[in-house]
Amino acid sequence: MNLITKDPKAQSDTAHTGHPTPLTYFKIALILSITTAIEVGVFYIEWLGHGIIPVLVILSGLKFGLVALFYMHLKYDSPLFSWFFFGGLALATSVFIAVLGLFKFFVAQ
Amino acid sequence: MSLFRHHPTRLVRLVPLLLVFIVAGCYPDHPQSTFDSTGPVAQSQLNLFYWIFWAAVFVFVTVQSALLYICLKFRRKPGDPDPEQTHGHNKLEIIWTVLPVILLAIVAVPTVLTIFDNANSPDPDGMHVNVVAHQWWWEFNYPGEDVKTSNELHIPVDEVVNVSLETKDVIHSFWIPKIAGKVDMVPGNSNKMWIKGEEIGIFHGQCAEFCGESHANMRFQVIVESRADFDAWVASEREPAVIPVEPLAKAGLDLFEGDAQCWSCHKVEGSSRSRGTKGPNLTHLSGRQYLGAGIVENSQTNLRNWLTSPNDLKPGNIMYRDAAVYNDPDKALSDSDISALVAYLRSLK
Amino acid sequence: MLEAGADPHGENSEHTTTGLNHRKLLMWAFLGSDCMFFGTLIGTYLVSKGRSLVGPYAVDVFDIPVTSVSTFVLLMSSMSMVLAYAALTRGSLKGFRIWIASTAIMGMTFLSFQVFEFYEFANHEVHFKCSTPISDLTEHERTFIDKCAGQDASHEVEEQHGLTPRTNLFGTTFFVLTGFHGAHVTLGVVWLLSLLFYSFRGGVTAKRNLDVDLAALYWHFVDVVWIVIFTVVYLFGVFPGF
Amino acid sequence: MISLTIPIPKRPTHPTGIWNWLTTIDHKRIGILYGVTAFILFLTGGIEALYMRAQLATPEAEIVSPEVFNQLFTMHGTTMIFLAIMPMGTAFFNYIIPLQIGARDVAFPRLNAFSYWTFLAGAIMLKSSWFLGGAPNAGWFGYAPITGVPYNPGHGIDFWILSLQILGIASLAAAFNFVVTIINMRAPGMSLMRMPLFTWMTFVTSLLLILAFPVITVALIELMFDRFYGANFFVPAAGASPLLWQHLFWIFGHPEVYILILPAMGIISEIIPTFSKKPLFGYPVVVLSGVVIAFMGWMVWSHHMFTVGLGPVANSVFALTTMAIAVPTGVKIFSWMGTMWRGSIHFSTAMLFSVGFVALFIIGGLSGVMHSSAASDAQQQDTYFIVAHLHYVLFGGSIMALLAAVYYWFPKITGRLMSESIGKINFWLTFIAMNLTFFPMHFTGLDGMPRRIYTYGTEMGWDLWNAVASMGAFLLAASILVFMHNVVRSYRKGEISGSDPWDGRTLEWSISSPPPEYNFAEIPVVETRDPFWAQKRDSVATARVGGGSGEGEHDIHMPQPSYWPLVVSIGLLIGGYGLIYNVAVAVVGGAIALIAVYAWSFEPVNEPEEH
Ligand code: HEA
Ligand code: HEA
Ligand code: HEC
Ligand code: CUA
Ligand SMILES: [Cu+2]
Repeated sequence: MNLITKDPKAQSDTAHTGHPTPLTYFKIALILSITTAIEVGVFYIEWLGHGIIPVLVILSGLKFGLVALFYMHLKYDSPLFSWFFFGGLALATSVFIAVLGLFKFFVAQ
Repeated sequence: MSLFRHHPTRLVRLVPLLLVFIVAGCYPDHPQSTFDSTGPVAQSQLNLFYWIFWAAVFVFVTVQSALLYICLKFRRKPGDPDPEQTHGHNKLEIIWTVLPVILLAIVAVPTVLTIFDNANSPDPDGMHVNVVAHQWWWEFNYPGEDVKTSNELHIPVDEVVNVSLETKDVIHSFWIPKIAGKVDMVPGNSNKMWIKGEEIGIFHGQCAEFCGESHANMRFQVIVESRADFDAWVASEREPAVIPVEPLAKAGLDLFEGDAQCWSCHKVEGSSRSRGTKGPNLTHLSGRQYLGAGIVENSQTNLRNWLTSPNDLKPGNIMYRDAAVYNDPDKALSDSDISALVAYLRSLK
Repeated sequence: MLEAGADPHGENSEHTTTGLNHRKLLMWAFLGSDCMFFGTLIGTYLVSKGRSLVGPYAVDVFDIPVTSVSTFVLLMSSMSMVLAYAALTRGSLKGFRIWIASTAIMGMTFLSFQVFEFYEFANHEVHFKCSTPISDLTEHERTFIDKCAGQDASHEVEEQHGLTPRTNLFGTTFFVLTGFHGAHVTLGVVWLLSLLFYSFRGGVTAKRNLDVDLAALYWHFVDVVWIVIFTVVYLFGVFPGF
Repeated sequence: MISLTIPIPKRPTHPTGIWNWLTTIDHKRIGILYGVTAFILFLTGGIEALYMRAQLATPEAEIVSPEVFNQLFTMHGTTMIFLAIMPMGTAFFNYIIPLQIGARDVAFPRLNAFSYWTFLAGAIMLKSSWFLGGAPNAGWFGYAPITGVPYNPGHGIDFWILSLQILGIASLAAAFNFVVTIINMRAPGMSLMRMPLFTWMTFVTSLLLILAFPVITVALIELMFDRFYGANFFVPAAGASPLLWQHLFWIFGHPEVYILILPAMGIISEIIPTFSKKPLFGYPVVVLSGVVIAFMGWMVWSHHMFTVGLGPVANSVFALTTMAIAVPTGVKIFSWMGTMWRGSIHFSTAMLFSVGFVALFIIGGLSGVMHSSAASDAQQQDTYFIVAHLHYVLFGGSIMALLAAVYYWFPKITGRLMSESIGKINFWLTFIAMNLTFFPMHFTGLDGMPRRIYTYGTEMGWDLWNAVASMGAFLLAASILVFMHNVVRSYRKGEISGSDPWDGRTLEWSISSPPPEYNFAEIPVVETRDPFWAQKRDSVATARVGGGSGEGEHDIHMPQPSYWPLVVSIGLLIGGYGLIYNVAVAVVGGAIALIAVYAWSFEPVNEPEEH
């Protein structure tokens, strides 16, 4: 519960210590580009078959996480923000996975 | 509160009154009462209901009497000091978390068992009926018996009937309160259920999902009969319609297959003309007890009323909406036309 | 969007219970909520997947290389956005302007790709030679096979058969999902450009970098949503048998 | 930049009168606006109900046509849920929350005003459908495909879709506002676990709202595309599954019913301790159970779909998750009883309504548990048994609690007490009439009476209990009239209440009634739960709450009124009608809204001061 209480480190605006530098941002961008390239590349590897699905899910999850943590600086910000965002995300994901399950989406026809 | 201030016991007298009320609510003799089941599905649902009902009564009586007791006991009297400021009681809180869990487990187990019991037909290879719902009538097809009929479901007693449920337009729900709880008919999604009637008689069915203007008037009859009667019915249903000889009825037939354009929506087996599917199959119309999906008795007058102004019997119905004889004044039926049509339809035994 | 924007003395950020800024909190709550929004749209898309009765289907219209490029552009716009914010925080207004302008431009590039793509889909053509073995044709192309009747093998079938939201369930769910994403991007571009113009009027300063921070959060969110859409809709979309 | 190039009208400055109400951003005034509007809409929903009850009082009655009947129950359900209970809840959030947490306003005062005006726009839009060719007629959950153009070519459904979208924007705006307000504007020392229960439940409700509304928004957008542009989302002929609508609706819909009940539970959790003179029993557990209810509310939606053919596994799972909700709810009920236990209970009208809430909600909850047993629900679903359940939880629950809240906070809002003697009549009449109306519906439901039927034959045997229910409904109308009488009478000449008529426990009672515009002359410092009580009883020596002396008043800067929220809402309203009748008008509406948003963005909360 202490997430919502006053935490001096969580001062929103400027002047964090350990804030990432533009270099970090470049590095992240590099990783993002490479991951996208891999995704598209993997896509053309035919022998992966259905194995492609988890690979793609993991890779795009990685990209998602990097943008959220670094570009949206959730990593450096108040955990409350992460709760809001990942809470919404987790709820959306689980509810709609359940819906898909109810529509027999995961059952091979 | 003042009524009971000096006589808390008076309240106790209300309890039997309440019970009378509750019991008064279950009228087994009413046509759609769920308290008078005549089939195993409805029976299992009723048993489950009673089980939960008594659990609920138990919770109701304990909790409400505790509440009442507290209200009467701890009323403020003038000059009372502040009560002790207690903040909670761990043990108590655990108890009243765990007790409901136990109680719920007691209802959950039979619930799950019944769900699974009712899901699968005990005799999947038995008889089949395909029910197709339309705004606001029912089509009953018996693939095994090669019978197609509407608005009246005949089933043999004590036999499992596998029902598949479909709809031609919006969502409807197939419900025979005394035989089985409802299952919906969803477009693009065929549902299954099974029923079994254990008592000979006529039972009411009802569309239970709101489906438009005449949802209230979307009913049907279920005729549970002995195997012999059922076979006889099947045999007669299989017969094509009789060609009338009586002149008025013959005139009716001509109209039916001619200017009145009834043929465009209605099917009459044996006729090369009347092959419509927009309306109910009329081959053996006069064999039915009710008219217009269980709305009125199938009598000469009612049939006449129906043809004169379908909208009065069944607001919004598709026949009234779409048939030329009703929406085009030039084509309207005269009284004598109607007499002829009635004569013809009455001949469709 | 810039509600309370302007609290000229930046008081809000100082007097809150948590020390967090009101507007930033609002933004994050909004993004959490928007997850449900896109979750519903993507859920709809997936539920409807494979239910279309007529083509064209995803395999017929998608052009993965093209979309990969636009995806890449959007990803890079996220980087330039974060650099714009970093520049402003450092006090470099010039850097801020350069980066935010390039973000907006990349956003617009992405949108042009999308417009192009929508146009292409809507004017999709079925195009194959009658000599092509049937097994090499897509399901949709096969519905045109009778055009080869009576023609010799070198005959080419060419039919205009576009995909619109009305064509089939795939069209409906695809266009509305990506369309709403596009609408988010459009709003974002407008927001970024407003900030850019505003900066020329002295409205954007290092002290008030929160205005930019909020726009940036929104922008990145739009980006991560696209990451999901790209994988789930595009890549999975053309993957056979999925 | 538009705003900088076009002349901006001067900021509104009217201290009183109609312009003040139109441009106010004071949370208390907005609360009053919300409350009064919602109550009027409640009356319209009630009148719709009375029409239905008149029609159903006797078999084969012909008071309204079937088509009108269908419009009546659709509008009744939609009105009561979206235009009555939700905004009445919002009214109290607005008025009370800042007072309870020791704040001078909400976090985004103009967003708050915007929320109200947008709500009003949505209400006008929905209600106007009665006069513009027919109200929506597909039930409050509007199952596809009966909402599709082929089955419903008129404009009714369009009104329903667009007004719900507009109302959704209003609700979301309010919910975001309260989330931020409650997290960020608590008085120093008011940690989460010192927050009053009503504040807590508002917080939880707002979170539910911001997560649930996007789902219905998307569903409505999809339906809108189907209807307006010939898309295929819910068109079975194109292969779509109409069940998707049901899932989306109930994914929203079930959390929605907790959005309706959690504020009520919050209200009860304020009133019962006050009138028992004891702190809430098991505070942490009551808070937790509220959170758990909200969380579990996401896992049960398919219990509205037990009969659509999801299969035994899904039905079992949803039956179990649904039953599980009885546990945290029970914890709340028992904790309220624990609060009263050994208390010194004063049965003021507010307390009577609260105890009435508990008693009736138990009945509604128990019938809910009966529904949750999927197999036996097959006999109940879409019958009057459901109608009974939903009115026990909604009327017996939400409305009773809201009435309690009016009696409880009226003195704070107006400075006058409501008449207790009329109040007692009001309560007993409501309580009896409510049971008379809705209890018989259990009977008719189990007796096989489907819901949403405009008529029934006398051979069905439902005459008696329908007649009783209808009598009850008119008696209920009488009780509402008594309530209205009491409000009006007390507002004019009720006894002056003073700031703390009930010996209250929370901060709102520490300031004068009605509170000054700035609420707290000095922001209180909170060191315990029930801070005001603690201060009065001196158990915490250092607690310094309240004041209201008005000293230093001149240093308090309250946000200033603004035109823009109103203008944005007007733009939305015009846009809504435009989408139905004429796209050009929609564009104009959109443009008005957009320009106003810009103007709003560049308008400072306070005009820069001239030092
Ligand atoms: C305020 C609104 C509200 C609330 C709080 C609830 C609460 C609950 N509801 Fe209700 N519900 C509605 C509003 C609400 N509902 C509406 C509007 C509909 C109809 C929608 C429509 O079709 O139009 C509906 C329909 C509905 C259905 C669908 C029926 C159908 O259509 O077939 C079901 C099925 O499971 C259900 C279940 C429950 C349950 C289990 C609870 C539980 O949360 C109740 C928990 C409470 C208690 C159980 C009482 C107190 C507890 C104790 C005293 C502890 C001990 C108890 C036990 C051990 C049992 N509800
Ligand atoms: C908060 C929710 C709420 C509330 C408070 C109510 C209140 C009432 N409801 Fe409602 N009801 C619903 C929510 C609610 N309902 C919902 C969600 C449905 C399902 C809809 C659907 O199927 O889609 C429903 C359905 C529903 C039905 C079933 C319709 C059907 O299935 O065919 C019925 C039937 O009796 C009914 C009756 C009543 C009655 C008599 C009241 C009474 O309590 C009303 C009491 C109020 C008044 C009587 C108003 C007082 C008015 C005056 C005093 C007049 C004063 C006049 C002037 C000053 C001009 N309701
Ligand atoms: C546009 C199509 C259409 C036309 C033309 C039409 N009907 Fe019908 N008819 C229907 C439909 C649909 C129903 C079912 C109405 C309902 O119950 O909602 C029906 C029902 C009936 C019934 C009652 C059937 C039953 O099972 O109870 C009779 C009898 C009937 N029609 C006779 C006629 C006659 C005679 C004509 C010609 C004058 C005619 N119909 C023309 C569509 C049509
Ligand atoms: Cu068919 Cu209701
Ligand atoms: Cu529910």
